[in-house]
Amino acid sequence: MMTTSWRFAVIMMLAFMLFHPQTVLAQVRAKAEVDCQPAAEKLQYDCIIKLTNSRTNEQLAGFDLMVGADMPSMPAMHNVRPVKADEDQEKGTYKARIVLEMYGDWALHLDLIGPVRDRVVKVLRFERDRVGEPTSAQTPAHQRH
Amino acid sequence: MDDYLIGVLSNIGVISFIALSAYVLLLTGEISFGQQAFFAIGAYAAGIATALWGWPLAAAIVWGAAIGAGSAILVGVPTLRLHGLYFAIATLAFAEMVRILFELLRYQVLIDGEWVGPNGADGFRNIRYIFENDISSLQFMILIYAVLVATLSMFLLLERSRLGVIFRMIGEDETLAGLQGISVARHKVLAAGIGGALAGIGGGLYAHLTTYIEPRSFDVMLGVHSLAYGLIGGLGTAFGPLLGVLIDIGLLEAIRALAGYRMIIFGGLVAILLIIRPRGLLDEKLVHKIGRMWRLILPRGGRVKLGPSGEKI
Amino acid sequence: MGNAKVLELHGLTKHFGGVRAVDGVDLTVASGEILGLIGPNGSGKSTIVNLICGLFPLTAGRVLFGGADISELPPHTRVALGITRTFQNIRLFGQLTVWQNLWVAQNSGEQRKQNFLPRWLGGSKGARAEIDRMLEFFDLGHKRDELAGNLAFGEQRRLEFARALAARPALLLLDEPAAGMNAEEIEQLDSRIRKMRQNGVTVLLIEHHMELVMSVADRIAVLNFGQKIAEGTASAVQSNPVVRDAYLGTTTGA
Amino acid sequence: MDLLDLIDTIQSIADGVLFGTTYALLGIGFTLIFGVMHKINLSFAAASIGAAYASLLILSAVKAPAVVVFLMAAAAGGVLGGLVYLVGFKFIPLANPLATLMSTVGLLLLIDEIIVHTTAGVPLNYPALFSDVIVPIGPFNLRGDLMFVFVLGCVCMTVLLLLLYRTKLGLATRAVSQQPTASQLCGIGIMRVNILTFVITGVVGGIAGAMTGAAIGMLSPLLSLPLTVKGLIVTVIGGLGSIPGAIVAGLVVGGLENFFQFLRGVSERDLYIMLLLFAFLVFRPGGIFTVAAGRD
Repeated sequence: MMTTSWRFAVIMMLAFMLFHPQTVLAQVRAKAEVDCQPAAEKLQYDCIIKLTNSRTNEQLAGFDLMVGADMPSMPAMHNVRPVKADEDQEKGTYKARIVLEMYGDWALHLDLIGPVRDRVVKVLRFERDRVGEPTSAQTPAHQRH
Repeated sequence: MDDYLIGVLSNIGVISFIALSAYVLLLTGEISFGQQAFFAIGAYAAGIATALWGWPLAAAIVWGAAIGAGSAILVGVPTLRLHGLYFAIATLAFAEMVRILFELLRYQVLIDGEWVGPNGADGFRNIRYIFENDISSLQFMILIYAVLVATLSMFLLLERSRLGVIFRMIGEDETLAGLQGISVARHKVLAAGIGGALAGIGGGLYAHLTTYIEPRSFDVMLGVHSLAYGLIGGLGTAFGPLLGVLIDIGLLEAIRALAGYRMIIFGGLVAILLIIRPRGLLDEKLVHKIGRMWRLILPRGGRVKLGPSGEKI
Repeated sequence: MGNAKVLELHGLTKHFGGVRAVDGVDLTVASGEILGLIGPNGSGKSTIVNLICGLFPLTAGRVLFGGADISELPPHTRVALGITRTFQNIRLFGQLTVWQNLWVAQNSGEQRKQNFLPRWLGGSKGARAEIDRMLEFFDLGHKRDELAGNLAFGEQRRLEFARALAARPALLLLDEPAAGMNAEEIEQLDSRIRKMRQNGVTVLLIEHHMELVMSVADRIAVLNFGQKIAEGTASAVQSNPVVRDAYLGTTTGA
Repeated sequence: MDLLDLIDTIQSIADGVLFGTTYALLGIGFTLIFGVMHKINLSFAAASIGAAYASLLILSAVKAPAVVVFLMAAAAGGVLGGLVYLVGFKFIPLANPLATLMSTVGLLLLIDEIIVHTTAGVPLNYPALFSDVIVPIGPFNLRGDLMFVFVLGCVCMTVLLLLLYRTKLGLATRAVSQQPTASQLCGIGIMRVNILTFVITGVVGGIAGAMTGAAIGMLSPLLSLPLTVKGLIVTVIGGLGSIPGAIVAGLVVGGLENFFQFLRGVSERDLYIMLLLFAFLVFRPGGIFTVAAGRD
């Protein structure tokens, strides 16, 4: 009895995997340059985002862009409210003010939600008075000379 | 539904898996500081499957779960001979090894003119399945919860089954369980395997949720949190760890003012709860009480009639 | 099996560091017999029980069960073969219900062969009926859904007894079952042990309570300092001067 | 491998061994508490780093020479050790061996978070002593700051060993670790011995934290997890409860760590150390000096 139900389950699973519809949309692949500066308030940052199409290198204007953030060191545990980025005068440039929960490395989620959906992830280190490259995952126990 | 809410709920759903995975081992009385390793293994395996090999999501998640379970069993066989403290440290060592290995793992393939795949400490970007298949974040959240509900109902069944009772027996008194004819070693390895599979499922979903994973996400902190969820929420039922996740992510999210102090609150909460309720909020006694009240309201039919007494016992 | 030997101990020896807890004990228990094992405190009785059920590895000697050497087997396999036990200080799974305590103890070789699904999901009809009979026999029917940790002392003793029978043992090791019991409870215990024997269970009884041992045991073996100093019927043991020496007037002790 | 490589290898091992005294001190801290209570205090390394931070804080308030910072770290460590006992052990049911494991993890998080909050997560410079001194011995150069750390570590260990084996307090500590009930009957207050042990280990930890800061030249809350892991490794490899084991294992782990870093680079270094720990746990859980194998 067990063997039949097992076999049935395995066959169903395989069938599902093989015949599951998989549509790959030909679409825009975005690339982003992000430049953030500390704003007046603590833990607030003004970010300027330049979006380009990674294939054609043309600026991507007129997109709906949401900026969210997650902390790689504590995955899925910080929920920063995503903010809508406003399009700037310059073509393909967007501005957003993000509010973080603590200093440290954050993975910014740049979500294109329309007309095409995509996500670009940028990891940056946010400090009290500057934003820079993320720290390396390594913490050297002591520096060599 | 608002993007923010979808994000929070998706995160809660994903983290629930690793909380459940730590909970299985807690049932057998073992503390593992290493469940994040299987979460990572699941995340990388599933991410590689969809992004590099073009597998469908369902297959990738099952694959991630299988790899997670397999590696958990492989590690469980030598380490589960150790007890308590030694086991906890061994899992910690294993998880750190896995994390460092992922920092060294480079496996990239040129897809559509872009290099995709794990790139050492820089992480694994562009796990773009949900975008390529036009799955909205709401749909993905529903998917996460569908898997979670399915897993949870399996789990609740397991808890009522002989296997669940055996896990609890082993957790309470390992020697005594052996003297009831139960192979403690085999059942512990089984529990480790179930835990590995659960963490693998969660990892696979997490990889596709964020589209970006990196090794340092899977450090000891994540493992400590997943353990604490069970200890806060309670070890009486599988709803316990879920309650723990809800308290940590959900409640703190609701009280935004506390966000900056979350770890302080969290650490304090663990310490206090261990004093006043050593087996968590929903511990066995409370669950038993609730179960009894439930049965008073809804009497269960079909009890086996008592056989004529005085027969052979 | 008639008068076949259920259990044979050959030169059973266990040293803890320099302490010779059990030192070359030979003992046989025949099928259907109730063998009493007595001796002053620290004479190695409990160690013998622990060695028979496989909790410690032997220093030397062999344990044969039904003629087969089981000295190297782990405890859980010995249960499947038909050896179960109770404890001097009660050990129950306090966070499981009474019913669950009995359910998961059904681990004899036969019981393992039930169909997978019914066995793992709530017990087959036969298995559940067996538990219910057991609860009835030990007067625990009304407590079946109670957590074992919430039971009164006497009920816990009875539950432990029931659990030891749940795996349909051929040999039951009772480690001071009467400890902490009053006269009435001891009388019940006496009759339950006898009834079990009628049902074909062989019993190795370790007890301090001499009245119980003298009344229920077919034969009695006496231990002192890890060695067997006497063996025989109740009256023969009682009149043995070596035994009297060992006990030195503590024959009614507890 | 030519001669230069060999010299470089030996040089890096020597540097590692010198720094290894920090690990040895951390290992001693874990082991002492394990010896008395048969529990692991996972917040120990975090408290050590916390003590080093506290000493910086005191130093910034009171102008004092840099050497004093070590004394302050030791004092702060002692206070923190006592606090850890009160919060993480005193009221926790000790019968459940895993409860204190979690409560000390909670404390670890707490201490880390307090550091992050007070410093905004920015690493702080720590006064390094003798960092400009380099002692050439043959083809090798011994770094002054590491030498200082090494000497300080050795002094600390010697004092500790004398304290444990030559004083009445040490006797009481060892009595409690071996026979808690009997020693209580002999009039030794377990509570008092426990608190004292925590304070002493706290002092050791504070010095270890300050030594880490001095050797690296900076302090960061990111240090506490790796140091916890290293301390555990040293404790397990040395044999839980064995002080000589912790010392030997600390030096060995320090040397091996730098050896692997030299051979395979910083990213792979810890992999081999973890592998070593894992191998020890699986094949020889009692460690180098088996004291209490399989306990707990």
